[in-house]
Amino acid sequence: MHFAFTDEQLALRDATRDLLTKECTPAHVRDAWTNAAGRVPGLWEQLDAMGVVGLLAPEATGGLGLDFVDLVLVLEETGRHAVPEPIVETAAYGAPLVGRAGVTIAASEWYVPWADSADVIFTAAGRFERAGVTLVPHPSVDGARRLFEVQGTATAVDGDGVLAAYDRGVCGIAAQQCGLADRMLQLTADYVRERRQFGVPVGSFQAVKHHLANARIALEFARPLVYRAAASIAAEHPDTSVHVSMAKSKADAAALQTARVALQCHGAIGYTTEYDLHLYLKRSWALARSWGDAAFHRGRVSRAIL
Amino acid sequence: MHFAFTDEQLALRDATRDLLTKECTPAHVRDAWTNAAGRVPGLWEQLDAMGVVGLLAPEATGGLGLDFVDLVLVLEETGRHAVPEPIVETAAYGAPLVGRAGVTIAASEWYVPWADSADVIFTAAGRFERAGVTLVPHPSVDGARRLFEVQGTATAVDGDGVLAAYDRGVCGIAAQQCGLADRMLQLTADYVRERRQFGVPVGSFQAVKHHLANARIALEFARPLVYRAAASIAAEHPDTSVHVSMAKSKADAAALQTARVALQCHGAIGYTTEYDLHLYLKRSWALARSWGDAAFHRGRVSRAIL
Amino acid sequence: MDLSESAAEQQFRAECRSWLEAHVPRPALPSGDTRAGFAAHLEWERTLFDARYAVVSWPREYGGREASLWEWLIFEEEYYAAGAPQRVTQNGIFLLAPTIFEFGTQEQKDYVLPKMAAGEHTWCQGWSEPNAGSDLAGIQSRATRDEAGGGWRLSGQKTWTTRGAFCTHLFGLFRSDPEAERHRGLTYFLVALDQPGITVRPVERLDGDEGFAEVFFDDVFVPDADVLGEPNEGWAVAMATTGSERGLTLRSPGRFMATARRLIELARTRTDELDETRRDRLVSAWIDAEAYRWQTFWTVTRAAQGMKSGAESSMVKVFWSELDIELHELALDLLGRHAELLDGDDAAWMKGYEFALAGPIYAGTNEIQRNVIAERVLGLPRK
Amino acid sequence: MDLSESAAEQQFRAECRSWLEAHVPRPALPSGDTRAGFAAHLEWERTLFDARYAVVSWPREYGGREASLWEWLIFEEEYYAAGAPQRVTQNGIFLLAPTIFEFGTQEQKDYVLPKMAAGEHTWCQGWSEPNAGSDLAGIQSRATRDEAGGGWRLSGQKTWTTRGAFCTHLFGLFRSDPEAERHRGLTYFLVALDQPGITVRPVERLDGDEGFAEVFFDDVFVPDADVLGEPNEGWAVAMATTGSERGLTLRSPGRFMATARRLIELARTRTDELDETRRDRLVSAWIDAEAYRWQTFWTVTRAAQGMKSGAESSMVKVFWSELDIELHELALDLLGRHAELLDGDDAAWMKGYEFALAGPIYAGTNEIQRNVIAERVLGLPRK
Repeated sequence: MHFAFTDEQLALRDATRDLLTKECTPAHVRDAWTNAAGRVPGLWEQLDAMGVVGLLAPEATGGLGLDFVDLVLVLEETGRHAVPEPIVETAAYGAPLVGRAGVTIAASEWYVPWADSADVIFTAAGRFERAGVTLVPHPSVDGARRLFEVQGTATAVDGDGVLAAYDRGVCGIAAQQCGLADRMLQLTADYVRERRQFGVPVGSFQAVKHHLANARIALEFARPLVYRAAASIAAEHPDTSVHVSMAKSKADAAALQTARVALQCHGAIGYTTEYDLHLYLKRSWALARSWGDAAFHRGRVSRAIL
Repeated sequence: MHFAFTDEQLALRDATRDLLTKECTPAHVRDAWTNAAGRVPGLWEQLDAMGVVGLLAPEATGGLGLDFVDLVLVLEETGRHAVPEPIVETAAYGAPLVGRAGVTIAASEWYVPWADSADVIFTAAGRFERAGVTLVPHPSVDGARRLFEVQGTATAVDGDGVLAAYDRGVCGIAAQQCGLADRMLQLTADYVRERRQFGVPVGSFQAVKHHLANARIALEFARPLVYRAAASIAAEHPDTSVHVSMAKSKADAAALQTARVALQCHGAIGYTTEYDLHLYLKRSWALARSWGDAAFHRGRVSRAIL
Repeated sequence: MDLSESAAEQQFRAECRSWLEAHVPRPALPSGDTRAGFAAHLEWERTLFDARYAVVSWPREYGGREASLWEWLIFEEEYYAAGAPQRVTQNGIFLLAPTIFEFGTQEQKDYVLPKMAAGEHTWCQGWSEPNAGSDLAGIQSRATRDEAGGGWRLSGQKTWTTRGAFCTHLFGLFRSDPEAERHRGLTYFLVALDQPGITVRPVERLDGDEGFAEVFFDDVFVPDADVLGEPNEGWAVAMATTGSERGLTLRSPGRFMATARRLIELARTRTDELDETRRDRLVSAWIDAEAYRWQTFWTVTRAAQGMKSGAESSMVKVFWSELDIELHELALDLLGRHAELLDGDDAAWMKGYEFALAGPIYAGTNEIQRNVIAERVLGLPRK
Repeated sequence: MDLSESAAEQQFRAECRSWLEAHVPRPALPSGDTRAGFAAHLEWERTLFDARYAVVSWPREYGGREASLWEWLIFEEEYYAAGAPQRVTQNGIFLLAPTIFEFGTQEQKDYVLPKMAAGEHTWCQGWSEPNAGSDLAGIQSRATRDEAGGGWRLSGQKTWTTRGAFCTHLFGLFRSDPEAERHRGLTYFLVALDQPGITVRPVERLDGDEGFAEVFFDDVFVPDADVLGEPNEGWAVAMATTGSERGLTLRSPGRFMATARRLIELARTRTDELDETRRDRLVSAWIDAEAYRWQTFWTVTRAAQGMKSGAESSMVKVFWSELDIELHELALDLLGRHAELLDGDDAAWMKGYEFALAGPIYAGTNEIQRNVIAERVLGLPRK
């Protein structure tokens, strides 16, 4: 039993974090709210060049042929930086499904984010080639998630493959939720250390301390479930779906709780779009109800244990 | 629309409170844990002499012929003082059912408190005369609630009468939960004002303040539902059962939340039986799961609104 | 105790209902927190005013009907049940007006109230500053005496001013005696925003509307006639207002009963998402809305008997703000993958959720309210 | 990352399981927090010791098997899965022993540890005092120097001493330098309770057991040999212990996994009470127990890599104490009207609930823990 990441895995996480800290700043994310593509120009190519986009794809196809444990920390970083790219859809869900690197993939049960910039699209209906579909746009509360309904003829996809892909996608979203929760906590802790009211830092009030401590606890106990689910995916554990659902339900809860207290501890400034917090808040709201919400995933666990 | 009690109703409450403050002290309740009858010697007679036991019974039978609005504040006081007597069972549930005063009544779906000192016993099976039954005792976590299973032959009781009686009983328990919550809050507020740690009163810590403030809020919004349910009973409102169920579910929640924070804010001393808090804690635990718990009563409301 | 409505009250309810059915704009107006929506809302306010429904509880000479607290609650229930628009005039009507009635001169009443009721003058609140949020007494904006002009000169910055970009007037506190201790030395001013020296910068809110504004004052003259209450007594005057903001007047039960009813309708259309757990949450939220309604009736009866309510208003504020969030959160859970959409009818729930999230923050954070409850209701030590 | 058990670990698990199946007393022993139950438990402790299961992670010379942290966790999982009795020796083994290993002299190790492992000496904790609960540094019990005797004389009162009425020895802090600032001037003593000057008064706990005691010291002599660590350095020594009390060693995941499994069994027998809402709570509680287990594995891996864990132990303590309450509260809700009964097999749930309620209070209240998390993990300012 050894429940930790290798130095290589940590190094890849750090490299991803360094890249995103420079190339996916809040300013970049804001730009994606308004620019034509709804993405960060050039970022996808850089992530691809690092190999993270095709991390799970076979080496023969230009991928790295690594496993989900290698990927999960990378996806957590994409959450931390609210990356407005189909990285979970491509790197976690799709690449192994299409069996090769170099394909940009969008996927969702119904409303598909970034479908307009994907080569291949997966929905509940099946697989679509971008060329052959009509996309009906829908605005999301998260301006950096352009949603589309996909109209066209789908080709069926092998069921087992899709279930495994779905579990990878769910685990990827759970990892992003952990990254988002961590970012919102950091942002808030930094703010309440500086912000003064009644002559003292707001962060010195016990109520603020306890709000943030509770959110931090939620994250502390969500993360290991996400890493464990990642290991189950990599090891093709028979209970992978259950482990993934535990991870998503706790990661969603941690992210939503953190979003709530982060806003509360900021006060009015967190309630303006000029401040960065809302970029992460809205992403966590959207992800919590994508790929099955916590109630849906507790239902999957329920059927396994009761 | 006038949602307040009359001076007479408040005077009766105050008289009851004065009596119980003298004759049903924590020492009296402790005695009921261990004495033969499991009750407070003489207290029943004094309550009866005040008229509260037969308050709803027809005047012709020695009752006061008053209505449930006159009774509800009295029952709240019996909760505040953790009165170990079948007052809800007799005054609220039974007296109108048997149609006269002067009868001591015990009642419960299954485990019947104080059945050994009742003249008439009601259970899910129907009505029993004390003379004709065998009582199988069961210890309760609340030592001042002696429970009994009733064995014998029951006579059926008119269904509508029983439903109305049940609603009166539930509302009476809800009123007692409000009294218990208030008592636990008071006890705790008094303690944290005096108890000092780190050189200051424990009650000056924001975490303690917020625990108790939340409990106080729960009580603030439970009480009006109890009084409203009492009015519906008195007016034979067609939705009485729904109003009563709303009252029980909120009163239970307020009492359980208060019990939890009262113990937490006391710390270890509240965890000893030498200190009085446990007398009220345990009563609130027991009542929360008597006469239908909050989930059961939300179910009754659910069927009415959904 | 009599929980039935009098014949007169029933008739008033019937009148309100039929008038609202006939006049509530369909389709719903755009958000009143945008420039276009604000204008549309002012038309509606005018319609209300002409029918004497703008300020039912006010004296007739100011456009009201001298309605009782009960009638006001009935109007509110019917107003929100009818799905009528938010009141863009509410900060004037519910926050400033009570203070004017209590502290205003006859001239101020005669000038301010009718125009406010008619929506001719729209009032925004000038409390918060960059360094005075929860800590209202931290106000730094200055009012310096101008003897020659017979008034004061205001300088400084107000922030988080709701609808400040669209309103014509602002009421707020300025520090008129820099020497005095925090709560002292503040004066309550009524200020027209269309004057030299005032700059208003719209600020976008979480929901994307420009519902906030920063208001900058650079040596703005205000005559003595526009001081509300005594100079340097502004704190006491303002507290009356924040009291009503937290308490009864700002959030009548009708709002939450209406939201709860809409939520039940939504639940009926979302049976796939309506598992037992959510059904139970829905029932709990409904019961809470009922509890809020009956606690209000309880308080109103006491008020009608002339009893003053104090720190209870803090309990009320915490309760409705959390109820409002739970109602909307539950709606989003029922909407599931549709929750994040900003198009379609259901998008109102996300916007409502974003609005609800402000509840525990403004009008004194819920953390401050809980301190007040512990100290004033339960008697716990401040330090 | 490899989440599978090694062959050796699997074999150790199998050994533990079969031995426990063969030896765990049936029916369950009476509560170890009563005099009679305590005696019965000591027999069981002796059985464990003879089979080298009393202190698996200790060195062989003290009765252990030098088990790894992983093996210890495996033993704990099997121990609680088998429904084996609570460990009445746990405060010695889990709270004092780690401190002895870290700070004890060779003589202290050789004398204290084997007798502790064998249950021959039973140790209770002497931290709290009437005026030193959460505020441990408020300790007032005094230790005055006795040069002639070559030791110290203890006077004062300790309280909330778990099983103090049945134990043979006490470890605790006394103020040896009244001049020194709060956290300084404390000394850590090991005291035999069968001496003149010591009075032990049993105190009844919420659940009716005499599980607490007050211990009075009147000029009790303790030789220098029974000082743990340096005189006046007791605070640092004690903190090591409270760390382990909060953290890993006191509450292994096996306990909560076992409770969660029993809860699922209960739920299967209480289908009338098992509505969807409770099913959902049950699933959440199960997931939390799993989360606790995997967070522990995460921490243990770091420990095995030689990383020290600090304030994380505060997060662990808050989490397990709230999980324990939720597990038992849910059981009581499933038991419904049977929940209050103190007879029958299900009565264990109420007793367990009462015990669980102590979790957020002892070993540093959860309020204190949250302060620690905010300050040490999130870096918020103390004042």
